[in-house]
Amino acid sequence: METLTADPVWTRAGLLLGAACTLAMFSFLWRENAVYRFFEHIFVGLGMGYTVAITWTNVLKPHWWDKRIWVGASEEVFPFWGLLGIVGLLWYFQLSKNRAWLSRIPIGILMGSGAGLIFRRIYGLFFTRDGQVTQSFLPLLVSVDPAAAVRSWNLALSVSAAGLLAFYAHLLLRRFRRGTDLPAGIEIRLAGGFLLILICSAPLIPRGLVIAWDNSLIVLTLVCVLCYFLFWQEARRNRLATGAATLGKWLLMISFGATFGSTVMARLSLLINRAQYLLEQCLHLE
Amino acid sequence: MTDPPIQVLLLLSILSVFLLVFIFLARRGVPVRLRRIAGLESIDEAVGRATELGRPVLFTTGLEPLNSVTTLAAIAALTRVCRVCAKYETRLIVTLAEADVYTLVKDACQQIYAEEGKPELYREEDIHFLSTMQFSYASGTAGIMQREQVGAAFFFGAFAAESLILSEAGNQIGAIQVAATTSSYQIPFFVASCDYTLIGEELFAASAYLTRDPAQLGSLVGQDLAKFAILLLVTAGSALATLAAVLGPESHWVKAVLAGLLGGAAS
Amino acid sequence: MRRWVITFFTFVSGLFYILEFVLPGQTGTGQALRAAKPHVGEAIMVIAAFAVGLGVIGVCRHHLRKVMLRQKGWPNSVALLASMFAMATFKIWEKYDPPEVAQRLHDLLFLDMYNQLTVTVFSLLAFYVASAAYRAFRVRTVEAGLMMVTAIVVMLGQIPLGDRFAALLRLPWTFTEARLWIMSVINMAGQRVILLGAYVGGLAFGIRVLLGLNKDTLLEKNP
Amino acid sequence: MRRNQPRWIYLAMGLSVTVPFLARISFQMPISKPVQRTFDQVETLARDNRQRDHKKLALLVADWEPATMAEINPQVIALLHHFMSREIPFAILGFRPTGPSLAQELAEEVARQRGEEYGKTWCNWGYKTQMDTTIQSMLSDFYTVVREDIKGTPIDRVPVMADFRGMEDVGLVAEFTGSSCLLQPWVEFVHAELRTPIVHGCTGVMESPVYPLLSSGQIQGFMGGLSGAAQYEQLVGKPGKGAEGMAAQSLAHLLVIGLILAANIKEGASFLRRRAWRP
Repeated sequence: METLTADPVWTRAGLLLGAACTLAMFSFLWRENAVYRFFEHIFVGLGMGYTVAITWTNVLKPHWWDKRIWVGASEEVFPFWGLLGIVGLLWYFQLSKNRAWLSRIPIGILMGSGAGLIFRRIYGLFFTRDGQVTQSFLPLLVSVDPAAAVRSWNLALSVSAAGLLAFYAHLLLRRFRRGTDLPAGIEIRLAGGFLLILICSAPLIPRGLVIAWDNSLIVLTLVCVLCYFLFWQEARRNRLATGAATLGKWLLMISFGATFGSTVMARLSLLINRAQYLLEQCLHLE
Repeated sequence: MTDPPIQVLLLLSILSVFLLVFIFLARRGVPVRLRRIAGLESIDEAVGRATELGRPVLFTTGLEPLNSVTTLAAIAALTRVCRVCAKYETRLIVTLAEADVYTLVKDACQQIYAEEGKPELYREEDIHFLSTMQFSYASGTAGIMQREQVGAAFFFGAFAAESLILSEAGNQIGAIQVAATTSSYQIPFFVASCDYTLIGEELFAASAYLTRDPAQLGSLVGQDLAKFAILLLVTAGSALATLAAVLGPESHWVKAVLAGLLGGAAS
Repeated sequence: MRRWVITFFTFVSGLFYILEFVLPGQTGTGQALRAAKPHVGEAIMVIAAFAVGLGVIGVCRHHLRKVMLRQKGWPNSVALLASMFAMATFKIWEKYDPPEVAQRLHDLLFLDMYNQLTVTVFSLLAFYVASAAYRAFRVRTVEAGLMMVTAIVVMLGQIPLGDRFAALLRLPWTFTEARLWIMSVINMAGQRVILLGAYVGGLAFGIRVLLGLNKDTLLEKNP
Repeated sequence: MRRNQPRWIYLAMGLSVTVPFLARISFQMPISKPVQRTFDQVETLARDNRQRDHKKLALLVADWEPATMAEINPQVIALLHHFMSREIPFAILGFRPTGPSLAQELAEEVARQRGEEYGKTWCNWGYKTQMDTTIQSMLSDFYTVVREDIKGTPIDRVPVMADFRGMEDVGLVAEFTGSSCLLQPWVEFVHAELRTPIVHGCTGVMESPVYPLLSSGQIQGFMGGLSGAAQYEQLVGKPGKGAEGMAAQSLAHLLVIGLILAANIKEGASFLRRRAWRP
């Protein structure tokens, strides 16, 4: 496979086809139409054909087919060649009505290996030296550079203030709609109490240390969001747990807001790429 | 390959024992009660609203085929919606993106209508297998929603980028919308545009609640305990870390405990 | 009986990896298991690869029927099948020193058609984001409100204009900083819990799989 | 007008991404910490390699598909420029069918500009299935899992692989993907076992789930979406598609924010008006 040199005829044909595909897909914005459907089918066909080819050339051929001549011939004996083929072909019993359960055997082998590996995966992700749980053992007090502390304090305070404002706006809105006054829930008292404790305990802290706002917020979020994802009724008996769960839901929403923002960037990037392609490569507006 | 420290093995086996014990307890018939899930209770409300307006209800199960856990959980929710619809005599439209899901859903719906004593209300032409192609499926569903002016829409299952197309269509016609998905990066879009959203694992909890499958219910409780154990671990760990910071460099014993917690990993 | 056979295979392949993890690897059985691991892994890789034909057969059945019966949209099915076989042929041929034309055609199909089609299909979403932003994203609850405010801060933090905007408003921080803070504190902790939930759920699912406690629709459909 | 309302919005969207290209506006991006750390990690590898007899490879894990090409390609191009300018040999591997071919395409493109060639600078290990078990096997015995390169040459005959013994000779894993959960096995198996530094490139959508891994130190840095690419291009000094797109990105972002605000203000105003008129 040599790298091909650019050839104007082929390049032009490629660009023309590419532009046609792009425009056909964009026509969907006007309404769903026949041209769009035609190109969509081609798209699915190409994707499937590609996957089949690459699976053969990169996996089945080198790891299975090429080995049939090796049986007993070299030290890298792979005696299960035939057996493996049989197990692999069991997949295709899915197409039969009465023997479909046989296709559960390869699925079972794959699922079983995944299930067995989950222990190692949990260890590797959560409990090694820099694991997720291990790294959540955060000190709530640290000695830090005062300037940085002030900065993070500013941010934490702005965000908490924004949260409180949002909550009161919500109360006001509900009052408008329902005509009733709702008392502040336990969750707001919990959040306020937590902030108050942190602020009031400031003078009690030994010299040279400050509250690690970020760490405190991280631990608070971890605990509250975990409480939200508890489903057993017994775990919700406690009012504190219920409050923590509601607060957890709010914190989770902030996290989803972040996802929302970055998703917008992702979607726009794709469109920008199309604009680049059409304007620069196809129309040469450069 | 290095060996994992004994503390981690111990912790993992404790977590597994939690799960095993509760799965078997639940299979033995020990009752398990789950907390209130707001989105689940809204099913009756949403179908009721559609009935009042005299408009049909739409349900869709997402992109994944039958072997995905998420789709199975969605089908469990569909059985509930179907039952409520049969009770209220409201028309139910289902759109699907996988052929194997289609056969299962068709049989299930027919059976539920029969069980509720209204087999004549079941209409096979209201269960659509649209396309396995993401955008055809999405635009097909959105088209049906607009043509039929559905009063309530349920999006349960695994969704990808088409979440927005679906929920925007529902918004346009003023349908009450309930979504449930485990695709965490689609949740924000559902939250922004639907009336109720079941977040992540809530879908599995809902499915366990609706199917009353003891293995699922038991493992939910086991998972709760496992998560709670980890919560305690994190709290203890950060309390120790704080203590170490307060005591300063002389706090050898705190550091030793912290290090011992996960087999030298946490130093 | 069938259930037992399937559970047996599942359990054995799971047990291999569990024992390999738990047993000390320097001696005895642990050492043997570790030595066998690459071969087991290779076998599993091959088994997984065999599934690739299923999708093809499904698609062929569905679309061939459409073409035979001249159902609505059958020319699309012809296009799908043709493009599938063309792509597969040229991709496999690529490995065996094909003539230049074949390679050019491969590039045409893969680079100029497949890639462009995929990117464009997904770029349609940008338009939907914009129209949904106007038509669907209403702040109805405090949760949605929190989400929207965060989203706007994050969005302003990822464009170069955002920081100029912050300077204009004389905010004590830039939006880039605010974005990084939200991302690495609250978002980080929230995502950590989601990760934790997913893995604990995975553990529970894994245990149910190994013991054969999951409901299996396929088995129940064909008893 | 109301029926065509989405089409007006589509038009505004289309204009907001095309106009900046025609007007040729460009911006400097502030470099964010995760991107800076990615850059520093590559520099560290280059420095360490200079002191070693056997150079360690960088492993480019190509798990992206054409759907996310728009965001990932600029990141990979910038990173490849960085690898080649620091003479870091690298290998490509993927667990998504199209990934290795897309990466190969980009590598050939960058190599052409820099006068490098396949085999001497990099090697493509190709596509593999079953990610988790395969990575496990690679850790035990690399040559069982990778037998030949993408062109069918036995792997030990590719010059760049001459000194390669196994995964311990990988000095950096650079994972690029558009789907979630493809990064985690590298952390759980490779980083946990060999402490290999990992850097990551992902689409904007997948950015927020990466932060837990970054803050725990399980990955050393990452670049997210087009803005990450633009920043890396700036660091490497090779402005490309990423930097070019940032002006359009800004305008389109403002449009989306404006639409959200407008909708909510409109809603709020009509809500208040309805209330005011009600007796």
